[in-house]
Amino acid sequence: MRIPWALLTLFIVINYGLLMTALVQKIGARVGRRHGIPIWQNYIDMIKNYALRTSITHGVMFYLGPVFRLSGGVGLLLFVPSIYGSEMFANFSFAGDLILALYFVFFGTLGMALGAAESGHPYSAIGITRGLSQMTAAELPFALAVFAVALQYQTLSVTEIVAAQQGGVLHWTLFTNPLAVAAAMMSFLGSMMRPPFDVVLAPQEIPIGPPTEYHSSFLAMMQTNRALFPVAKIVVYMNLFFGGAGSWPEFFLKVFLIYMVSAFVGVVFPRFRVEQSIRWFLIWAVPLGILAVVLV
Amino acid sequence: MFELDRSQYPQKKADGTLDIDLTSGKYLKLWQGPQHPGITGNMAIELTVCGDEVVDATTHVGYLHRGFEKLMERRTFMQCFPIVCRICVPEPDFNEYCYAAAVEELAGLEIPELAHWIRTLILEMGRVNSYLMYLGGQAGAFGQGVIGQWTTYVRDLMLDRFEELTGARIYHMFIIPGGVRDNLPDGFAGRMEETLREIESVLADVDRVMFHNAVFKKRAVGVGVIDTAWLDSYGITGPNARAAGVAKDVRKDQPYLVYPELEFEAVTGKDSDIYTRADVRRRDLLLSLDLIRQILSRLPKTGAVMTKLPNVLHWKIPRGETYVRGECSRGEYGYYLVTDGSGYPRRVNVRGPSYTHSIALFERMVINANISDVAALLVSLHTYPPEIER
Amino acid sequence: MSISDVLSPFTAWKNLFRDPVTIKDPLNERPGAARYRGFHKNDMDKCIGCGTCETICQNGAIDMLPVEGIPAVQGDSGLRPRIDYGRCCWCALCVDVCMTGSLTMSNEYKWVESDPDLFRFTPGVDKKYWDNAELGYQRHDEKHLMPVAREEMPELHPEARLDSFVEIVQGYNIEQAKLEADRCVSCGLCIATCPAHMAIPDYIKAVRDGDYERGVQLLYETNPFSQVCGRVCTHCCEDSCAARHEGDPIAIRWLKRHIIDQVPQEKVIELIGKPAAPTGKKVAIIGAGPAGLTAAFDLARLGHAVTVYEAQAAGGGMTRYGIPEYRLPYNALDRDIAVITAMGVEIKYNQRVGTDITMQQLEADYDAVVLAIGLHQGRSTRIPGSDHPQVRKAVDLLRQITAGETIDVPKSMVVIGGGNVAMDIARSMARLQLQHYGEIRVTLTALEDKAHFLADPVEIKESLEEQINILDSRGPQACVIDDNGKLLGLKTWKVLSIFDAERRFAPKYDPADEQIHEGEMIVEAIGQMADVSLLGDALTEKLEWNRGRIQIDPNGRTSENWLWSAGDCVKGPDVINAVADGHRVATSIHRALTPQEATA
Amino acid sequence: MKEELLKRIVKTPDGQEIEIDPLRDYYCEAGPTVQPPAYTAIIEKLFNWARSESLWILGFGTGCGAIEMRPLMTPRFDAYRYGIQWRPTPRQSNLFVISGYLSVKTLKRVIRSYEQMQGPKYVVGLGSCTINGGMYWDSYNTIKRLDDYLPVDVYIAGCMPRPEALLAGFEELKKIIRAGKAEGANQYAANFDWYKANQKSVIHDWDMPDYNW
Amino acid sequence: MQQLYDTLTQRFSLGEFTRQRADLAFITVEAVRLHALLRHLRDQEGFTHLVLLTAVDWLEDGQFQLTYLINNRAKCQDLGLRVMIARDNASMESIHDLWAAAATYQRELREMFGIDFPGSPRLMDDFILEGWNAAPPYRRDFDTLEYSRATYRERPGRETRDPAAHMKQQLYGDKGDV
Repeated sequence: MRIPWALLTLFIVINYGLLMTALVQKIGARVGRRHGIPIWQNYIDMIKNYALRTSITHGVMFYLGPVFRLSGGVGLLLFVPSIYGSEMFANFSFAGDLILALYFVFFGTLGMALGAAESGHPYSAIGITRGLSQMTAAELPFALAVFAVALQYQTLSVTEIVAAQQGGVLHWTLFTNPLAVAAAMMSFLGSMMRPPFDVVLAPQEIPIGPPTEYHSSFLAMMQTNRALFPVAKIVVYMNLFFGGAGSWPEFFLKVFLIYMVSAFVGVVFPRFRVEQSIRWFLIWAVPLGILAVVLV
Repeated sequence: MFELDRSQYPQKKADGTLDIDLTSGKYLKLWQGPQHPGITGNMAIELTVCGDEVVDATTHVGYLHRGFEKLMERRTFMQCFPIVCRICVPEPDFNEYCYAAAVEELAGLEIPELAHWIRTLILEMGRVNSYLMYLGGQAGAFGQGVIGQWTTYVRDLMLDRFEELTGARIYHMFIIPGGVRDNLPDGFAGRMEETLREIESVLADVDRVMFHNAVFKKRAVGVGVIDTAWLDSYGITGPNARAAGVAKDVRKDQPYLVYPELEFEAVTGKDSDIYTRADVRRRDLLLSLDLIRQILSRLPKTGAVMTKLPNVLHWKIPRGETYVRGECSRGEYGYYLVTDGSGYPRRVNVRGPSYTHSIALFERMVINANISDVAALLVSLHTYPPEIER
Repeated sequence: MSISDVLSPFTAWKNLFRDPVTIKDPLNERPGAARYRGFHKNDMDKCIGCGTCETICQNGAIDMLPVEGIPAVQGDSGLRPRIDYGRCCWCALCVDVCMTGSLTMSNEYKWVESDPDLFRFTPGVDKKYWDNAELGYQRHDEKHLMPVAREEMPELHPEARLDSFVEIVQGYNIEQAKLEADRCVSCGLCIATCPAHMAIPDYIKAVRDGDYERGVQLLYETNPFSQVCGRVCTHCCEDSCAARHEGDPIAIRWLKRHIIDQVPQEKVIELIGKPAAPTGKKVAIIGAGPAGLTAAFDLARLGHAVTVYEAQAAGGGMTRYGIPEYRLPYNALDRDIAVITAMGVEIKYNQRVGTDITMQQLEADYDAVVLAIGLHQGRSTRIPGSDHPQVRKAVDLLRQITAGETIDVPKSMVVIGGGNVAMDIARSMARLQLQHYGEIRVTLTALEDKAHFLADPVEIKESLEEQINILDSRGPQACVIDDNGKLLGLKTWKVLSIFDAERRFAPKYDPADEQIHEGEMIVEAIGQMADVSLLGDALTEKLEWNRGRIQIDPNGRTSENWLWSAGDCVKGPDVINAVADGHRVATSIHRALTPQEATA
Repeated sequence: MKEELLKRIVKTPDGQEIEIDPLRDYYCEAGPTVQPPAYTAIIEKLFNWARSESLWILGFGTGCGAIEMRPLMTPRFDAYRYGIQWRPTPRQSNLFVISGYLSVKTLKRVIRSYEQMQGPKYVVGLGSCTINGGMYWDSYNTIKRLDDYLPVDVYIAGCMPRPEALLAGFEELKKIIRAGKAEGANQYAANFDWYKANQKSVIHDWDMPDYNW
Repeated sequence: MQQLYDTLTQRFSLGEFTRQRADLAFITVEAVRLHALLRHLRDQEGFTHLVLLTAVDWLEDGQFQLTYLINNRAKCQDLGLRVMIARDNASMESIHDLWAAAATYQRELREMFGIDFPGSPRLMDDFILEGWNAAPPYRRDFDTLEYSRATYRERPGRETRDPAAHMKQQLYGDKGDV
């Protein structure tokens, strides 16, 4: 019975992701003093991309890149609980799912690396090297924060971590372990592909990184992932640091707010060069993470 | 460990080719452009990179070549007037001014006082446009799109002023040999003042969001330094020179039009990096706003805007040659005009500042830069490809 | 770098709470500015199809094409500009240069098509949605890309000229001529209007270039009477000049005179070159006026032997005996005639055909005969008293003045007529009066009101300067003669209308408004006719006639195949028409005399 | 042709000799094929609607008109709200805006970019220059008729057309797409030889394979 | 400027001097003396800024005029040096060693006029044109309209009439011979 429910979760999350990313784009457009895309634009773009009549492939790995990427997102979503306390939307959460989640966060990028490298385009290759190195640096504080949280709650099960945070706002990890949350949120900025950490996809500096060669249904698949993956990642963050969500409205609200953090920073800053962002993670985020681990 | 290391500068052989083994696998050839968002306009850079570092760069231009200098040789002096502005798209007015001034000088025409003022006004308005475009581009090259949104918006407001004054948005075709096409429309000064205020308020925002921005500073300070020793060798003029502390400004050095009557000082900086160049341009932009105010408050209200022309259908100009220059937003803009007594120019040579900036200078300064900075470096030189190849 | 550098960028978020500045409906909410250079409009009523827009267009975007319903008439080529928006750059030079101000621009700017061939259109003819747009780029009246005012012609002041027959118009100097020639836009509307189709833009260009020798060659291609036409041509070319719409027409006549003035006569003869080898054919021409001499010139150049019979003592016909010397000095005329005789034309003066030699003789002696006798007989008003000896015909008087005969100059006189001849006689007599009596008392009455005078405006202006009393809308009723038979003056009524509803000549008068103009002499200058008595009865009988004139075919040939007729006597008075006629008959005769070429 | 594009024999480090044909190795040489609408009418209609409402412009400013693209995408005109956006790579774009004149040198890149775009793809010609040469009608370096070299769906008059005119052009293009008439890619495939012959007749330095996606 | 010319003539043999404006003059110089003169002007006289380098084709005289325009910012003076070189196998000494930017100008001149500057860097690379195989386009004997007509197809269907001829034909087309 879990499978249909998990698929329903997936369906809800994808649609929510599509609408929410459009909404956040609109909010960002407001800062630029304009209206921005229609809220349903993501759907149209996806249909359009699936509807393209031609597509070319650079081999199996090229094909699999977006598949990996998407399965990274799907996997991440499906192995952590979406709604706390709901049997239906607990997905395939299990005792060690935190480790799996950590793995899935990285999985998509790796898949992408393989696929994009297959395209043979130098921009892809440059984007990949940048992406992997920045990703590694950004994952470090997140991993440290996760350790800190795992140590704090003495469990590797996301469900249990959420359970431990119930009973009021002040029970959230945000307040019980602010250092870990700070480190994790820095990492979060780094992994959302928004300025100042989007040099991987920087159109001006190297267009446009890994997806350079992707198009039509490949791209549509990546768009699906782009709607799904941030939400999935935010679900992890929400569960670990912000007390999880008890219902869908709470879920939507929290995901939106956490997502807005990256937009809030991203809209107003330019981007770091890759070595600058790595340095930034090493100087600011990693010590915080270590401190969090040490202090727990 | 990430500091730039200029000792890696690769040596070149006598024939100009690199003295490195490109097949060694250590190097990668990379094309930026002509189809590339990090390129202003339509040009290309062929980069040889080693890791993230550029070891050699070749600019490829000519994608916008229309052969203006040749086309003008088969157009009469008046027929050249509509086509010169196309030489530089974002700031076309300098072409019109320099061409008109050169023709007037060789034909011995005196233009009315009011036309001088309106010409100066147009040139300053064009400068504002060009700088606004630059600011958006410079921030955009670092991935800060919002600045471009704001500046392009106020640039649109300025284009509205252009439209009501000249009758066109981009190619104004207004500074005609013999004067300007028309006087200011009614209530122009008031609407201009509103526009100037809007620009100023946006510039204040730009100042806060772009110039007082930790990440922007991180990217721009100390990057892309132009050595003062290069100034003469590479023919650097305009804000690029002023950011290096040399107050090169034709408006001051060899004043033309009504600049002698306006009060201003050339804007300079001293660090000569991307940040300083951007800052010099921002301050120059503010100066232009001030100059526009000065002009509007002082220009004569009535008077002729055009001198009496001979029949332009068969207008002949005696043999001669001259060079007329002006300070455009990117540096010295000049027209070298040779006439031979016929109804057609013998030769027109357009000296755009981008010509030297984006080829010789850029190729020199991009060496050892990070690939991520290449676009920003090019933008920071503020070059417009169409004026390179014409 | 400080903490404020991290925080201050966030101020950008304040825009979240401001309304976007986006234009809601840019497709409909944004008209172009009042001066916007949008799509073209063309006022069909004003456009004359001169093609100056085509000339200035550096993009080759404009074609001149005929448009249905717009015929070519004098001063309007009937062509209209068709613009290729695959070329146009909206520089508006065509608008600036437009000679009539018909071409303008709207402030509309949206035109999207899938078919690129649709972007060619004729503004004003092809209906477009912006045709009624009010705003858009328009040229200011004062802003022209060329001078619009005519270079002033140096003339004698009325005081200086009034007591003599010295030529009034001094002629341009080289600089003035260049400036005047510079104004020409070379549209060529004048060429077809000119009866002789002179290459006007080309010889004006020769003036611009200072290449007078080429100018002379161009003149002589179409007109051997450059001196004459350079002074007294009716210049219909100037009436169709494109420049006249927003300024003065080019002084084409004066420029022609300028060219011929610059080149000495021997040089002119040399430039024209030698005539063709003799053909052995002989042509007789009756009348050494412009038509006859032009035909003679052409035929002589083609190698035919030409003899001209002239009843008067000097050549030039009406140009000599009808036009006063202050307008056309005799030596100028002599120069033209000298060039013609230099081509081998023989002129027999004082040989009146009909008395000294008969038509039959000419028919027998020559291969062809041209009748170019002009209009030397004045018409009469036939009002009561018009048979009084002091009621004279203008042509007769003028002929007498030219011939140097003494005439009895009246102390006061009245001229009837509003044409150039009336002005000529009035002004000539005024000069004589001044010479004889020291004062001028000439009254000129005309049926027409001042706006519709047949005379050149400049003639009227000069007449007024010369103290001629011009009275318009006066219909002559009778010559007032006292009991002693002495002429007292002319009685006129006010004219109410000249033509009836069907445009027939039927003047209506107001008898209440009667005036008597004092005059010892009355001169009738209301038109001339040909004296065809020389033909003899037999020939007159044989020829076909058309309303009092000899019937001719388009080439000037009469119903008798040896006889051609040309000039005023068949076409009415006009020098340049006479010249054109002369060419026409010459061509026709040449073809008739060399039939093998005609079929070739 | 450039030296690096010529066929050559390369000796590998282990002594093997292999032949390299860069044109064949770097590009795919298979020509384009006509891709008719593949689905039932109603689905094709939906797809056409989606295609029309999601116009991704290739960010290649080929000529002067590119300068009016920036106002188009910024607050004043905000084309994003019409489903229009810029893409930095031809792979992801389906609308090519030829912003004015094309020099021969650029034409070559334009063809390459166009061929890399995935069908259905559309071309909009901006301004006089794309229609009949515009003001560069006598230039030795610019083409005159864009439709000789690429199938063009919509032309916009002007020099240069204002952003509003551009928007009007895009609206027109949307109509054409929705009507199922924007088959430029198929037209290109169907008349491939003709287009190639035209392209080759002006691009003297033809060092590309015939089709280079 | 006259003063400068006078001091220069003491050291170099110079040709015609044209004073165009108070701050702009042109001097004709022999090709062989140019390099030394430029170096002198740059190092001694303060003309440190190479404004432009371009050529004028005097086809009738069989010569190219090379114009080196240099600027003395301190004194606000511009000096144009005219060098006349033969049009056939045109070649000129390179000045890229004096101003690095000159190499670009020389590349353009090589491509657009066919003037050779031996030793100038990357001289033979394509600069603006690509695959060009006609005469150098800036030469006067290259007719751009003709080339364009022959190379690029025009949209058919254009025709035009001369107003004068059209009127003659319309008004007098079948009447008379003249």
